[in-house]
Amino acid sequence: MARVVVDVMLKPEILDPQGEAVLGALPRLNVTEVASVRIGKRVEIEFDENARNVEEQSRVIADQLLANPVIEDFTIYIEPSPIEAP
Amino acid sequence: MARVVVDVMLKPEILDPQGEAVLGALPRLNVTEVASVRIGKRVEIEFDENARNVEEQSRVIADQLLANPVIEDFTIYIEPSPIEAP
Amino acid sequence: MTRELAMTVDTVGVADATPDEKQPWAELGLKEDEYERIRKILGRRPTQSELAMYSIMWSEHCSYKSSRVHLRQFNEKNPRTPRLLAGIGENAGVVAIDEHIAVTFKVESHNHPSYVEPKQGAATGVGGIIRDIIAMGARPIAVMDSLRFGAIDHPDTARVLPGVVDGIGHYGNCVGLPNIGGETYFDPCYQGNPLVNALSVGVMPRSRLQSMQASGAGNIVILLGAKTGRDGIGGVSVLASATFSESGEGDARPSVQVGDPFTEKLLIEVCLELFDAGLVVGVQDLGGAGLTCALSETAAAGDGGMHVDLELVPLRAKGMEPHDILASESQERMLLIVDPAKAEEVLARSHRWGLLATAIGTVTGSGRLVIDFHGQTVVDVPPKSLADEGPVYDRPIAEPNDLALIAVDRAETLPRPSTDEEIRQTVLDMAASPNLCDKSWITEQYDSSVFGNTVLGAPHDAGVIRLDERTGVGIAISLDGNGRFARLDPYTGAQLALAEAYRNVAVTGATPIAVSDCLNFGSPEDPHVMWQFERAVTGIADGCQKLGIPVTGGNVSFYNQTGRDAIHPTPVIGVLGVLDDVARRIPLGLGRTGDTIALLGSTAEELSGSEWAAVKHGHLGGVPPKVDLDHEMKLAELLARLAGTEQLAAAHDLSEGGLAQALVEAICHSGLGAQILLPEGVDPFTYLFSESSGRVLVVIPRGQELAVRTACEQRGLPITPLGVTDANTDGLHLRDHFDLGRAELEAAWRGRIGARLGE
Amino acid sequence: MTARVGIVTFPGSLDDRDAARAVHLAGAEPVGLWHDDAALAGVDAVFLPGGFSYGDALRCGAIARFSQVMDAIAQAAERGMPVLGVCNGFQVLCESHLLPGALVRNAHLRYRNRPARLRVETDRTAWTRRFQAGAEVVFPAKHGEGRYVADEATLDELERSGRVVFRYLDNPNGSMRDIAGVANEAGNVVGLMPHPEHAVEALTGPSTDGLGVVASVLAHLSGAGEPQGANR
Ligand SMILES: Nc1ncnc2c1ncn2[C@@H]1O[C@H](COP(=O)(O)OP(=O)(O)O)[C@@H](O)[C@H]1O
Ligand SMILES: [Mg+2]
Repeated sequence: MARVVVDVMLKPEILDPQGEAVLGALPRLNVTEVASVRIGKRVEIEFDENARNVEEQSRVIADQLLANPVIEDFTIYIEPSPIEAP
Repeated sequence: MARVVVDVMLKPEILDPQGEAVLGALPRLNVTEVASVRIGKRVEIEFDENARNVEEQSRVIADQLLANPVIEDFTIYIEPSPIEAP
Repeated sequence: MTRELAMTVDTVGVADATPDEKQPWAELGLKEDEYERIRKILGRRPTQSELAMYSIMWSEHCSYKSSRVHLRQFNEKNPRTPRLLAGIGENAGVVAIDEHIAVTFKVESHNHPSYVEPKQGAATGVGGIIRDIIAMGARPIAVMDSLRFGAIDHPDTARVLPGVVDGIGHYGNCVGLPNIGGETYFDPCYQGNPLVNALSVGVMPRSRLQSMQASGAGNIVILLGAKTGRDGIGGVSVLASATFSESGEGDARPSVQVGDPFTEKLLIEVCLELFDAGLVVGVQDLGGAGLTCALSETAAAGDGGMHVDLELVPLRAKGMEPHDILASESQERMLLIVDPAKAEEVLARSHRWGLLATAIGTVTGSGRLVIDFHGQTVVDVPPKSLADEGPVYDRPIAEPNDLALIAVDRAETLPRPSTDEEIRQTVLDMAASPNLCDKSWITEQYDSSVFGNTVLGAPHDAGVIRLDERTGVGIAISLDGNGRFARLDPYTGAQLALAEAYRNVAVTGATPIAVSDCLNFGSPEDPHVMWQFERAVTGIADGCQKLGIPVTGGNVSFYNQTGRDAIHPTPVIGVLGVLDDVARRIPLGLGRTGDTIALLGSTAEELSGSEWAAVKHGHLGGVPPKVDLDHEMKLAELLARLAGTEQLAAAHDLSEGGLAQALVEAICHSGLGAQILLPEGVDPFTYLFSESSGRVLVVIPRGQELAVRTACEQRGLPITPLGVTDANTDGLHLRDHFDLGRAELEAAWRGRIGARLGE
Repeated sequence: MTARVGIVTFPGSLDDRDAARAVHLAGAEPVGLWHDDAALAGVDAVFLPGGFSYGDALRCGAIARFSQVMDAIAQAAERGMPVLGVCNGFQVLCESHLLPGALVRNAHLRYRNRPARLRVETDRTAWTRRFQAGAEVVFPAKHGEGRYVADEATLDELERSGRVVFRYLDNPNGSMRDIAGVANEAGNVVGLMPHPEHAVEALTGPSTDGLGVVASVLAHLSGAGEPQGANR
């Protein structure tokens, strides 16, 4: 069963108010040495056992659905299938 | 400058309505071999150059601010600092 | 790891063969005699699944075992009215509005889950009450919320309040229901036990009223909506720690329920479509206690039995055992009973909306509820023993020892502001206090206009919704409670809440017709709490009898206490009223410049339990204000009459904070100022801050003063002219005493909640 | 013959009835369209109402974009059919790339419901030609993700070509350049966050300004002359 992770982050030039809010709250936790916080999405996709073209399909999903190119960038990680147990 | 990534995902037993909705939409992209989609947060934290206790501080941030322990789990990745340029 | 089914499933056969197997009934919250009764009903030990079902259905939450003996009063004392089409015992009460339209409404608590996980707890509270409305055959058309938190400055309030508001807003907004009002209070007694009570109201053609009966042998049982997961397993009966499986596998903690308003929206549309097409014989929502409750209640309400194949239930989690499936509180599910000839169409229409629908069983003539799991019988019980024949306790009752002492500690003896400047400052301080300040930080997070029928929403005394665009007929609803008054005297306190909700509805010009209530109390095992409960229920029942409006349903929430500290007894009352034409509703505000401001009702020196005593002295003692329900009835009749003849430009109920606060709110809600001259001889402080019941601030259009005065005199209702509205007056001008400019007033009143929460 | 305005229902659409009421009150005939419809039932214009289509999973409007009816709408829009997207409908139009830019989380991170004062910036669109350019209107704005963003070049281009249709007078969400609504190049496709369909009756709305939006498209469809403020 192939597992794919797609990370979707706002483009650097787009304001991320959520990240800013977290950054602003850090001093209350006595954390003062942080320069920036950005918050995006992590999408975990599990393909069926026998799925084909996992990479290609992941690209389609990420490109057309998971990320909006106007505001977001994405990265795809395909986790290697675990080796079958003997 | 240390870069830390915190992934925050709903616990496996918790319903993820977003993931379900995305799963339901995949057939319209002609993607039919996906078993599950889960959507969480990816948080990128950049610490200051000389920040100390990055790991410990990241844990505090994740635990107290980024994740809701009642419904979410988190994982912390500390990206190795790049080797100083000569 | 896959497990051998036969090894783990506790079937009826296994139960027969192993009568002495030790069972965790105590951990599931059952008493020894209750467990023995189950054995007697079944003639053997229960299977694991049966034990789970009994423990859930016989829990306080589902069986009302501590409250039932008292709640009977509602039925005994309820006035007979042809309007009441369905009452206590149904998912929600239904009242006729005219010959075509009926309305159903109910208020329910989701207190504990909202403390554990504020956002999801509150969201699923809204989701649950909406499904009760659907189950009656109605389209939900609005929600309201009554909220109580600990002190606003307490750090945990900053966690709980924003989460709760986010949850209510998220769910209501996404499912497309306007939020038309509610209440928000802060009091340290709710610190570890915040109260989240949600109300929903729905409308239907009278002919669409649905029943929860699983009748007609051969009919199909269909589960509609979300997949079943491990949500809230065990939550209903023992919110604590008991685990059903002794294998020690998995997480024994009940997991939090997460709501999905999108699926709920589909449920609404699909159910209404199915009802309209006449495809449904019976329907029941799944809420607390999930399938266990829905199966046993529908089977018990029907005329036969039911057979269910549990493995057909679509699951979201792996490895769920039969008792898990039965106990799961996964949200957004409904159970339908359908004629087999129509089952295909039901499934097809559901799928058209993208909603899961699965036939999981049939109605039988066996008189038993039989549940199989992969062909093995895990449950075989008489359904009424689960749904209707749970234990009933007449718990000991004792008046709290401190009550006599508290009664003599009257707020009327507290030091008061005496100079004009001190009173002026008190007006400002009160306006800025958490319970009286502007709540728009909260209400702006709620959609109020979706559906396009909201005539009045927050901050009005009651929400008003148009039901029929052609005729203009509509309803008004208000939700009110006052824990402090109820702490001082639960009987009077409950009636004060009833009177306030009743008056709030009347203030819009509507005629009150029905009641729903949510009774929030401490532990029923504490005789003092039980005494409070009995007094409050009696107060409501007597009050409704007097007012001639029936209690149509409601909800009881016990165990709102931390250690030995219970919350104030907090009955929250919802009153529903009818307006023949919503265009005639009376709004909040000050009307037009030159209109007359007057006060209906009379003011006594009643400061005990008041907001002033709490804000300025942290004091709670004495006896609450008097209630006069005869007066309230006359007042309501008058207001409806004046609304019908358009003889009032605006009106506002006086409650917490008294006349001063009512003026502040009317001014802040209008562009005008108010020139006020207090009646001769009154003590300004008392007149401004007393919380005497039965009073309404009214604004009378120019030229109508005499007619209104005459109408009051005819009814023996006191009316006192107080002044005029004026475009050239800046804020409040209290002649001979002080001026309070609009800017200063608004600065005090607005923006407080966000500021206090650190935003 | 009265104009027929199609109103799309996606699973999760909420304001479809309200849009139908607005269309009706303004004198046109509302026609229900289903997300799965492959054709547009011969309507003259399309209204994409607000709501939470598909639960707003991922991003608002992201999934609705893939419905059959959106293919048909995109083709019709190409041929000049007037299309209006309100709130979620606006988000769907941006996600479908029928309008430029995107709508992201409000800068203050909360859902907020307030009447919004807007300036109608242009009468040169199918949905605003009955307004005076520069007129002020009040529509309820209620959303959690209504902050309009686009890159600077796009924003400049929108300004230059007069495609900023509505602008907030008190920006409620941090939208770039106070933009509340935009149009495509041809002016037949318009999207805005605030809700004209909730401003059509004095009894229930903050104004009745929303009627002008439907009146505009009726004027547009009947080919009734130039925009009212064309001589500005
Ligand atoms: N405080 C109350 N006042 C009147 N009726 C009540 C009250 N509490 C519960 N009821 C009625 O008892 C019945 C069972 O309540 P409940 O278990 O909350 O219903 P549900 O099964 O829909 O959750 C309902 O008809 C409800 O209206
Ligand atoms: Mg119910």
